[in-house]
Amino acid sequence: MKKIYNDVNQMVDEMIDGITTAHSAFLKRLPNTTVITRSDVRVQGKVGIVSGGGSGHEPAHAGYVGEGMLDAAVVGEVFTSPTPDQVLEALKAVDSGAGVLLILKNYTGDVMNFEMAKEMAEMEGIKVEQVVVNDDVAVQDSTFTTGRRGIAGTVFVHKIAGALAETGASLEEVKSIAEKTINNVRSMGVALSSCTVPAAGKPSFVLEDNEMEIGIGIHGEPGIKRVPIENADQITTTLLEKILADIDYSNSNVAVMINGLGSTPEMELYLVSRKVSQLLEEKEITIYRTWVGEYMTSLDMAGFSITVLKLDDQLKEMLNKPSKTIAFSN
Amino acid sequence: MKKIYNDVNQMVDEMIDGITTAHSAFLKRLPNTTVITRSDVRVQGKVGIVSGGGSGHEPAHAGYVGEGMLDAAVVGEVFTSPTPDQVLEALKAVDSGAGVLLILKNYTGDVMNFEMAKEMAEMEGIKVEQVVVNDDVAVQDSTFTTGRRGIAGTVFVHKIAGALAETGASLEEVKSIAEKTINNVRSMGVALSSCTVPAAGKPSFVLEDNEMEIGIGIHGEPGIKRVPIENADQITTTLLEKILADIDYSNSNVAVMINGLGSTPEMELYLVSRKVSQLLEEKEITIYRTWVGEYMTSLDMAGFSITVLKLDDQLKEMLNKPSKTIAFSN
Amino acid sequence: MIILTVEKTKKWMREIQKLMEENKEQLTTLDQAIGDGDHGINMERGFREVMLKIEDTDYDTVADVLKSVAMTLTAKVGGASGPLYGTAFLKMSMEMQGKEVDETVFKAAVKEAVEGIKMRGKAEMGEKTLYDVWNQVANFLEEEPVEDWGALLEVCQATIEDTREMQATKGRASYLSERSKGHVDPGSMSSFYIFQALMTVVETED
Amino acid sequence: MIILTVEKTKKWMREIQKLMEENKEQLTTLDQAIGDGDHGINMERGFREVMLKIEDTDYDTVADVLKSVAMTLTAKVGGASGPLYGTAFLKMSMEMQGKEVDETVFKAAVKEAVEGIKMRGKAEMGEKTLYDVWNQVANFLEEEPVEDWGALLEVCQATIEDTREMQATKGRASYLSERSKGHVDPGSMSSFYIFQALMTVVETED
Ligand SMILES: Nc1ncnc2c1ncn2[C@@H]1O[C@H](COP(=O)(O)OP(=O)(O)O)[C@@H](O)[C@H]1O
Ligand SMILES: Nc1ncnc2c1ncn2[C@@H]1O[C@H](COP(=O)(O)OP(=O)(O)O)[C@@H](O)[C@H]1O
Ligand SMILES: [Mg+2]
Ligand SMILES: [Mg+2]
Ligand SMILES: [Mg+2]
Ligand SMILES: [Mg+2]
Repeated sequence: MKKIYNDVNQMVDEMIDGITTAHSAFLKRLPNTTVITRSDVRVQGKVGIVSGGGSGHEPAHAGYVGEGMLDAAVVGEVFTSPTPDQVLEALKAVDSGAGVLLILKNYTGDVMNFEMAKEMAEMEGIKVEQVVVNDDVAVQDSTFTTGRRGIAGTVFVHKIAGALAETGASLEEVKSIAEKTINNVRSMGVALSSCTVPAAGKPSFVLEDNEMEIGIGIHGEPGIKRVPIENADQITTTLLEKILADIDYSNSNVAVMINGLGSTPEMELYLVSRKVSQLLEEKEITIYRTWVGEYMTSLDMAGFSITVLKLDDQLKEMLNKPSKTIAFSN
Repeated sequence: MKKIYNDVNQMVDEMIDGITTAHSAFLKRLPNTTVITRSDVRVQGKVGIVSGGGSGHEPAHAGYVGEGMLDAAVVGEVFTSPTPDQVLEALKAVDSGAGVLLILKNYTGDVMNFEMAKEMAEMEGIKVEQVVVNDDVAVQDSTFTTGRRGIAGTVFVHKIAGALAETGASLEEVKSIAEKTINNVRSMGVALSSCTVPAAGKPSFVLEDNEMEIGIGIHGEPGIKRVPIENADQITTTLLEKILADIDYSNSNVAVMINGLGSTPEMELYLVSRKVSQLLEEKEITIYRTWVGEYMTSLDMAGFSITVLKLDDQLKEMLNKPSKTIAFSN
Repeated sequence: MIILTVEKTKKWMREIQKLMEENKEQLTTLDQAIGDGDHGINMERGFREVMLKIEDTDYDTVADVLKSVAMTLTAKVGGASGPLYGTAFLKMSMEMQGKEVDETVFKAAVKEAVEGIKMRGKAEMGEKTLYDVWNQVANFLEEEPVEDWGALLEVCQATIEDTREMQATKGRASYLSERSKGHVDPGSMSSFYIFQALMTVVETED
Repeated sequence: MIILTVEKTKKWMREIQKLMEENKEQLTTLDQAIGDGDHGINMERGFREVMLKIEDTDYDTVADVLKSVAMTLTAKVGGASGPLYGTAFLKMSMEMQGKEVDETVFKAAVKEAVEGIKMRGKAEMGEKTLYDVWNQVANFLEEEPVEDWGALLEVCQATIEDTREMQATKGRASYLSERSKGHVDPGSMSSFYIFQALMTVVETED
């Protein structure tokens, strides 16, 4: 896969400049950092919300910075958690005294780097809470292992926590709604082709023409199993059944996200969305709202993930609040 | 390139169902047609706006249907203009008596099919005007040939005409602002890889690992020339210079769109955006607003296009008006 | 001599369908070289739909069959070829209205079809489009009796070959300017199959 | 016997940098098999930055050098390996504070590093991570004098080999469950290079 870049070691830095220049109306880069914040950062009295992670998942996470969602995104190298000093800069920039919620995805690297930053920030007197998203049902949940990883469901956590924070809620309230969202969101993905990390220069794995990788994450790590490729309805059914088996969705209202991993055309994503609607209707689960598009990608990987979030009235209200960001506007 | 589908001949039909089901809050499908309209279609007193074309360009065109933009999109087979009867259905559905503006891209197929529909609609007493977008500077402009084709600049025409129509302007006024937009918008693209039409099952063309295709359209048709691949800044400079040479942008304010063709990661698009900003600043052309993302794709093609629209106060005002669509929200 | 009857016209369409199906990939490959790679797909879909429509319908006249063909192609093909072939068959149908299709009527009908394509596509001879083939067929028929179908097909083939070195100025291939040279025009090739099918039909005894 | 001086420590880092650069692709390939394919890139970047930082800086003590190393790795690597190696070198530095680095101090420092990795990564022996290698090195040093560096490297290599058939329960490879078996752990391999570089340095005369 050919890439468009100048110097592979400067790609992330130039991307950050590109993002903050293109959207200077509401985003800015903290000088000499890899932190992107709202241009009106440090909103008085508001709990700050910071997320981030390796790059290569665009529009995540900078695409969710803005009114009603994140206050800052900390950008790491491709597929590599950002370092504690950068996260610390973000925490310092957004805290207006009301404290900051860190939203991270459950990867060892992210957890360690963000926790180090949290400790440093607390030493500087900033109140920091953190929540860890782990929505990927492809991975076995267990306290003896790293546990599940966080994937596209994270976007709902950003939206909902961000919306509540905007109302002036306390750090505890914002943390609690983020945790409620995490407890009620499940996802699973499939890859039809690998991604290529620019600095690696070769695909992370190789799939034959008739193969797909079920239970893929968002870092080009291998999935759960490799199987012959099936049709859209079959793949969708496989993923959705695994999601629905994980928590009790019966009679509930849900938000659905069909997330493209990078190079799967929207046309194909909508075939998936169509089947998800049919299956949920059969099971008498009511779709409250659906998002279809690229929200949490894996560079140029072909494939998609399905996310289903079980809603209550509070979550519905927050999902529908206004947000002004690059990739999630209400 | 592997594809996610059920029956290749049903892909477009299932996609339309997928789109209108996922976004039933504001979109619907006209029964037994390939027409997607606003769910509140036939807005009283408002000039209707209809666009469309072959599919494979998603989010175009259904992604631009909604308040403040299109009233209907007519969907054809992959890369194939929709047929006149379908366009006619759209015209009939949206006309509230104020007339309808047809926005089409300059392809022989689109022009012939839409013109046939226009004739039929006029026989049924509907006032129809049409504008033809031809923003691609890669193609030589000439009255003896088909002329230039329409690519991503079309999205700005949708936005601006749609915004003015929403204010209750007359068909003549809406047509005239659409034409002004067309006269002031230029684009050019590059491909790093071909797309694969699902029913064809093989790539439309083959590029070697070190090659790119300059002046690509959005249908997998070959571009203007095949050259060794260059770095992000160089490619961007080549395309932008061709655009800037075509009309006089000096001292003007512009809107910029960096449009991904399908499988190019956003990270790479932002490197392009960064360089465009630098080059325009050097030339003292002021960027009023920038859009970066996938707006007019070519299935799973890798590559991008740059669009530059020269603005006056009226165009600025219309660009900033609210719009509620899948892919272009203000 | 009667050239087309209702039955023969249906058979003509059946033969076209067969040829389009068999040559779907070839037409698509030709269109990939200088177009968007859907011409075979479009033709196969169009004539499949035509057969679905006409196979079990009763028609009184050849004109009625061809009108059905024209409407179906127009409504099911799209792209550039849909309106062009739709117009061609519609014009033929109009010319045949109320007449038996003998040599004179047939020739007049083809001439009308050619005018229709020209009007619809704003095409001229030598622009590397299917108009080239239809125009040469009409010219041939103006001079020759309709008996020598082999010669007519040779005219088609020579015209297709002529399109190879042309620079396209109409249709999608025109975007390529110079680079459109070196490939034959896909629409000219599908037009050839239309006349080849016709030959098979008129040369077989009922 | 003095094991590390300021100069030797710098040389150690230089050797690590060389090995990480040379083996960048190997480490990345290992990480592609059961992780996300960036471990070589991370290590190469990290130690390149370390050298940029320490090469031309004057340090009074080994502890100072290693503190710089730790801060740089923590700030420039990210991912899982950044905090882990950052912590390892920071703990070593803390243990060496105000001391000459002889055998006893060195052994105590490695032990501290191992504790640091364990604390930071919540790792246990046998979870298929770089902790395995560090832990085995510490165990070896507890029994043996530091002279036999060849034997120490053999311990590393055996441990790397042991990770091959393990099922990962920590780090990114744990997402693969069963499928993580059959590949050695990339972090264990980069840890090997760290000790290999150390051997080169301590075995050369100044
Ligand atoms: N203006 C025109 N006049 C006559 N024939 C044309 C014209 N434009 C295109 N064609 C014919 O249509 C063919 C392409 O048809 P097709 O691929 O089905 O449609 P599209 O170009 O819309 O994809 C060309 O090969 C050419 O023969
Ligand atoms: N919890 C942990 N404890 C100890 N080592 C770990 C842990 N998690 C991961 N590692 C080590 O880190 C290595 C991966 O590092 P690297 O690829 O740079 O980071 P990432 O996994 O974030 O991409 C693994 O091979 C493993 O040895
Ligand atoms: Mg990583
Ligand atoms: Mg076409
Ligand atoms: Mg075509
Ligand atoms: Mg890794």
